[in-house]
Amino acid sequence: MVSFDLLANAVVSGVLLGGFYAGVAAGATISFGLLDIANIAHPAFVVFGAYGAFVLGQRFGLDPLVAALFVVPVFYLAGLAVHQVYHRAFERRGDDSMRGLAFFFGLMFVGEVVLILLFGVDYRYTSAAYASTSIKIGPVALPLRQLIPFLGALVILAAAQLFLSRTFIGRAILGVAQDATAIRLMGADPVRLKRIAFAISIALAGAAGALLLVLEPVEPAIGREFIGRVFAIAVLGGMGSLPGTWIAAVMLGVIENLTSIFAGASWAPAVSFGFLLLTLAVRPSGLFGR
Amino acid sequence: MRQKVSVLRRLGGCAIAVLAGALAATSALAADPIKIGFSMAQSGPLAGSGKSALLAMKIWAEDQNAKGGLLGRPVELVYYDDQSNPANVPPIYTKLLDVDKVDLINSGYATPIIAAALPIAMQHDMVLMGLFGLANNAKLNYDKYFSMAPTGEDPAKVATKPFFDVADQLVPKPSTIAVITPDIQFGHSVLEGTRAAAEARGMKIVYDRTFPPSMTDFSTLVREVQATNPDLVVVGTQPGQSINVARAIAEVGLNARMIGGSMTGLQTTDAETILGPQINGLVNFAYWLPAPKLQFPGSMDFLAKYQAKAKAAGVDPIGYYVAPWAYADLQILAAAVEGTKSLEGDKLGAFIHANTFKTIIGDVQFGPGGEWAKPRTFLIQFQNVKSKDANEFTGTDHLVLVGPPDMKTGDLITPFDKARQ
Amino acid sequence: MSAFFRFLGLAIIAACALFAAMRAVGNDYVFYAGYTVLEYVVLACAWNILGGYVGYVNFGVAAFLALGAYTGVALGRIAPVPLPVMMLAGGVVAGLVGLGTGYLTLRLRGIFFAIATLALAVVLQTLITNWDFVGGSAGVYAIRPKHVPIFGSYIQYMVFLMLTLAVVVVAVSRAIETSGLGLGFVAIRDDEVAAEATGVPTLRLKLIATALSGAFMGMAGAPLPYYLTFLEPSSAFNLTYAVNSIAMPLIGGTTMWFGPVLGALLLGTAQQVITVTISSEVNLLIVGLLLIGFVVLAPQGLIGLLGLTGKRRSA
Amino acid sequence: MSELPLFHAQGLTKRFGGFVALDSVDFEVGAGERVGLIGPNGSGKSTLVGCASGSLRNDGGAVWFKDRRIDRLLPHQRVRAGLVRSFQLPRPFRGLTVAENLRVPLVFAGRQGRAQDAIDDALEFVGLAARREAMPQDLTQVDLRKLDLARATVAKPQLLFVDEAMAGLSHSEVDEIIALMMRMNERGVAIVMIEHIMRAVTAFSQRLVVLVAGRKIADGDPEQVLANVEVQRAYLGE
Repeated sequence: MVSFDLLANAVVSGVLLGGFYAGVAAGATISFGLLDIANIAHPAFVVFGAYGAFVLGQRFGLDPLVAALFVVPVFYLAGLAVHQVYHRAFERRGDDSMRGLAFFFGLMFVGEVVLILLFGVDYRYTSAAYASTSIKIGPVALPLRQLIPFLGALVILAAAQLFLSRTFIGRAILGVAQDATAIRLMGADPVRLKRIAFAISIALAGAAGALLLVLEPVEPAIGREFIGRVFAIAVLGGMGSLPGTWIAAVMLGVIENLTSIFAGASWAPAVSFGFLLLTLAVRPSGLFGR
Repeated sequence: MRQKVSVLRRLGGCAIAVLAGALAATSALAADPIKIGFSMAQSGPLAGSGKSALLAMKIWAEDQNAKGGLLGRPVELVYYDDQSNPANVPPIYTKLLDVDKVDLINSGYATPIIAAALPIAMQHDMVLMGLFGLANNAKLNYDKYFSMAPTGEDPAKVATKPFFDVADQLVPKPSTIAVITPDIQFGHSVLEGTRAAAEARGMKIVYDRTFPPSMTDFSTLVREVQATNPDLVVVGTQPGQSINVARAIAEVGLNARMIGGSMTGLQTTDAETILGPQINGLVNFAYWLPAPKLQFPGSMDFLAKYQAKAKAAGVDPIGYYVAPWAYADLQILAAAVEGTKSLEGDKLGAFIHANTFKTIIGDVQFGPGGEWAKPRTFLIQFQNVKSKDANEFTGTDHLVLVGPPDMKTGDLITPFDKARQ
Repeated sequence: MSAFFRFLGLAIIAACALFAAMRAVGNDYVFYAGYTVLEYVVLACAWNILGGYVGYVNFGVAAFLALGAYTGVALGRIAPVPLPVMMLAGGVVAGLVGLGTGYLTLRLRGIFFAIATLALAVVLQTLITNWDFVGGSAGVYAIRPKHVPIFGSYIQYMVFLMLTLAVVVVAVSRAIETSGLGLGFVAIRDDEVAAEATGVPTLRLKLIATALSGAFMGMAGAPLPYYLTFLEPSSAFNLTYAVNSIAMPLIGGTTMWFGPVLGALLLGTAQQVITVTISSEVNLLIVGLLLIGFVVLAPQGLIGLLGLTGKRRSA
Repeated sequence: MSELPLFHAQGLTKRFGGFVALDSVDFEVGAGERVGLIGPNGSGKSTLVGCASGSLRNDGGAVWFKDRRIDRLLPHQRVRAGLVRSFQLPRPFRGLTVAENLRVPLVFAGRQGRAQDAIDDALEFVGLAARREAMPQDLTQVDLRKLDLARATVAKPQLLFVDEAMAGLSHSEVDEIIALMMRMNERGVAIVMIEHIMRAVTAFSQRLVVLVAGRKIADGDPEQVLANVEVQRAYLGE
């Protein structure tokens, strides 16, 4: 019943989709995995990014990929501001877990409503022409609207990984994640490093948003669909490892597609979330734990 | 708190009354207004249609007041946002009835919202018109419920009927069917209807796996369908899904002799302009379109008024889907009030059961269960759409009525690949 | 113990007075709106047993509520059982699921637990959606009887049951606060490792909290099908329940029962009023802004601002 | 030690991944004894406390307490049996008053009886009676240490592991804590003191145990142990 063509296409499509999920989860891997900030509004920031790219497209005719270049710095600044509030209100008081979560939960809701007030609940989509073309390699189809987000997400992850492993600030951020006192002894301000890292995570969300606009039409509440996936990926990927994030995301994408083929799509969410629940219960350090 | 609220309401009421007075220059309408209350989704997933319906109802109120109101009294609409959440509906209707003391009620948009309002209407013996509800009254059998959806007693069958009526004309006869539907009530009913139709025609269903409502990427699912190589593909989807499924169909290059059927949301300008030429070839149900044979007295006037106001109101600019029905819905209620010279539910209900009503979407007559006595749905095919411009989707040039036969404005292009070019 | 019964007595008197007042107003709107507010009183207090006292955030409130609702539906399909029995059954099922979830995930750090509850909601929704016996994706009708003895209308009966449940939840919450159990909860919330090292059986206490919290949410969910008449998975698993059930205790204050009650009464009532006045998206905006405002500026919530936190304060 | 010791670990082994934190360590404590446990950073002292108190699970060996094998018991069960610990940094329950902090072990690990008396007694004993209604955030560093010690001992345990209770305290404060621990010991509590401050260790210990790189390299009379060449080389620097 399941032909080779179908299987091949399902796997390829799962890889492409998973690669995009990795882009969405990259920021969360940094904020949640490295900084211990459970920003459940992360997917909402991705949606804001998508709307940012949409507006730039409408007003100035910018392609989403070009728009991303403008979205990223703005989101970086927004990230600095959000962390400022978060740090003052929660981190410094040592009270970050519950109220911090609620803070981001509230942020997600406020953001959604503001988007609804500004844009309504209708679906918005890029007018970029490549979004409706596909290329074919043998029996396998590669729609550009999936391929471009996949490649874009790879660029995002690679850039973030290079930054973390090759630059002084990047390595200091990794250091802060391990041991804040050691960093303080080295003369760096851990709060400042965390702020930069958090701002980067939000900037990555903005970039992923532009990719989302290429992948599919967006509406204000669409971010909710990603919350579970994003954290599943961050946890499965081993909390703070970007290569692990990519592998976990691609695995999830492929698993969802294969579930769809073999059991029916309606079981896909249960399988991926069930997988997360099991991982949390059995191996909380993730599949690729540090 | 209560006091404050009522002051606010009265202020709002004054504003509306002033407006109504200005419109009806020959204002002999000093009388107390007749208040019509309802909930309508202005936020949440149903808001797109909800806002469109609300604008239509406001236009009806203006028209009615310009004609001198109802029973010599002006009409006033009292409505609250149910946020697309049925849990908000019971308090809204009791507020309307017990506190605002509205004279008539109407329903919000779609099945779950109507279901939550129905028991309250029953408790107050009020007439309730249900806007686009599917079989809401099947279990309750309330004698004063009337459905403003042309789907009849058995919506599951009707939803796919025009599709199969057209498919029956194909030569040679199609023999296999695939169904693409989500795991929600709507999808379930499409599936049921398709199974019944297939059984009646001796066709074989080769694919009927449902997908979760949150799903956004359909390429794999569409490939699964392609692998079964069906003659017909019935697609029963909700707004966001319809766009994504249509795109996956275009990308994968799915081919069959007919594809589509029950793709809600493709009637909206938004969805049509997102898809552009990718929409070509899809067939879909339609409840009403401004086709020559479907232009009734008032239809085109209404559309003109609606389209003039749509942009400012931020709602669907073309408005062929829910808006005329929301208007017609109130036309029927008003005709019953005028016909009985009464606001009593029992009299209104009996009158609506007994009569046929002329509305902007045609003649309407209800059967014993409150559904349309004779279901009336159409099948259109998107043909020769060249761009993503909204103008492509006005009129019936590219929205071609292909069934039922006596209503046709053009021929079905089949197989699907041929329409794709 | 006598203090407990005095409190219970006062709570029952307050509830009776409230019910009498609602009847005196004499219209159904008070009951329909009141039902929703009371439902949130129960949900907020139930959430607070785990979230406020023990410090574990449950994002899956809707899942437990839906479990109660669907247990009722399933029972109703087997035999015509009265609503209170459905509530008890819903409580038992949701409590057991709470226990199971807790057992699977409570060894996790707090944030992971929160994410696990989110995942649980998705898994449960998928299961219910695929379970045709309770209507599945097609939804299910629950038609309420037009009249019930004593109360007259069914909504009054539902309000009475919800009010009773609210009294029970509040009494249990207060009993926890004044007992050793509550002391252990606070110890876990403040420092789980230190609590263990002080002899607190942390896992067992957390399981008690998840089971109790889940059970009360399930009980609150059982009447939902009758309130809505038509129940679909998407209305039962509505995220609004989670948002409100978290926002209400945090706005009211999480350290004692009065916080979630106050939060639910104020926010729940405000939402009802806004729905029929401003009536737009602004409704949700206000919840979100209040939530953010309170967690940032007033971490002790309203009871902190009012100086009602009592002896045990939050850190 | 002629009779069975109060606490007895045999061949205790603990690994973290490939790293062996404790390598087959034998360790015992007699009833009422005062033992000093020293070693360089990373030598396995805190791991030993963790395995003894139950916050860590040993990979090899066995732990007995009062004739009972306890190395599969949960931490709180060991506390009830009478084995408690304190932490490197004070870890009060910040949402509870000083007196309520002491109530926690009494409720969950205490003997039945007058909790109020036990609290009063313990507060009096450590010198925090005047601060019974204070919140932990209002206490000084040394008072927080005292609170930790009071909370650990209020339910009358027989064995207490004190993990570096004196780091960051002034000279006179260190003396204060040593005196307090001596008095606790006089009341019959055996105490294992893990400490870097040698002055405190020598003043307090009746017996000294040295861990280096997860192995026990010396165990005995403090003066003899400190004179041991191996100890001096490995621990006190070459």
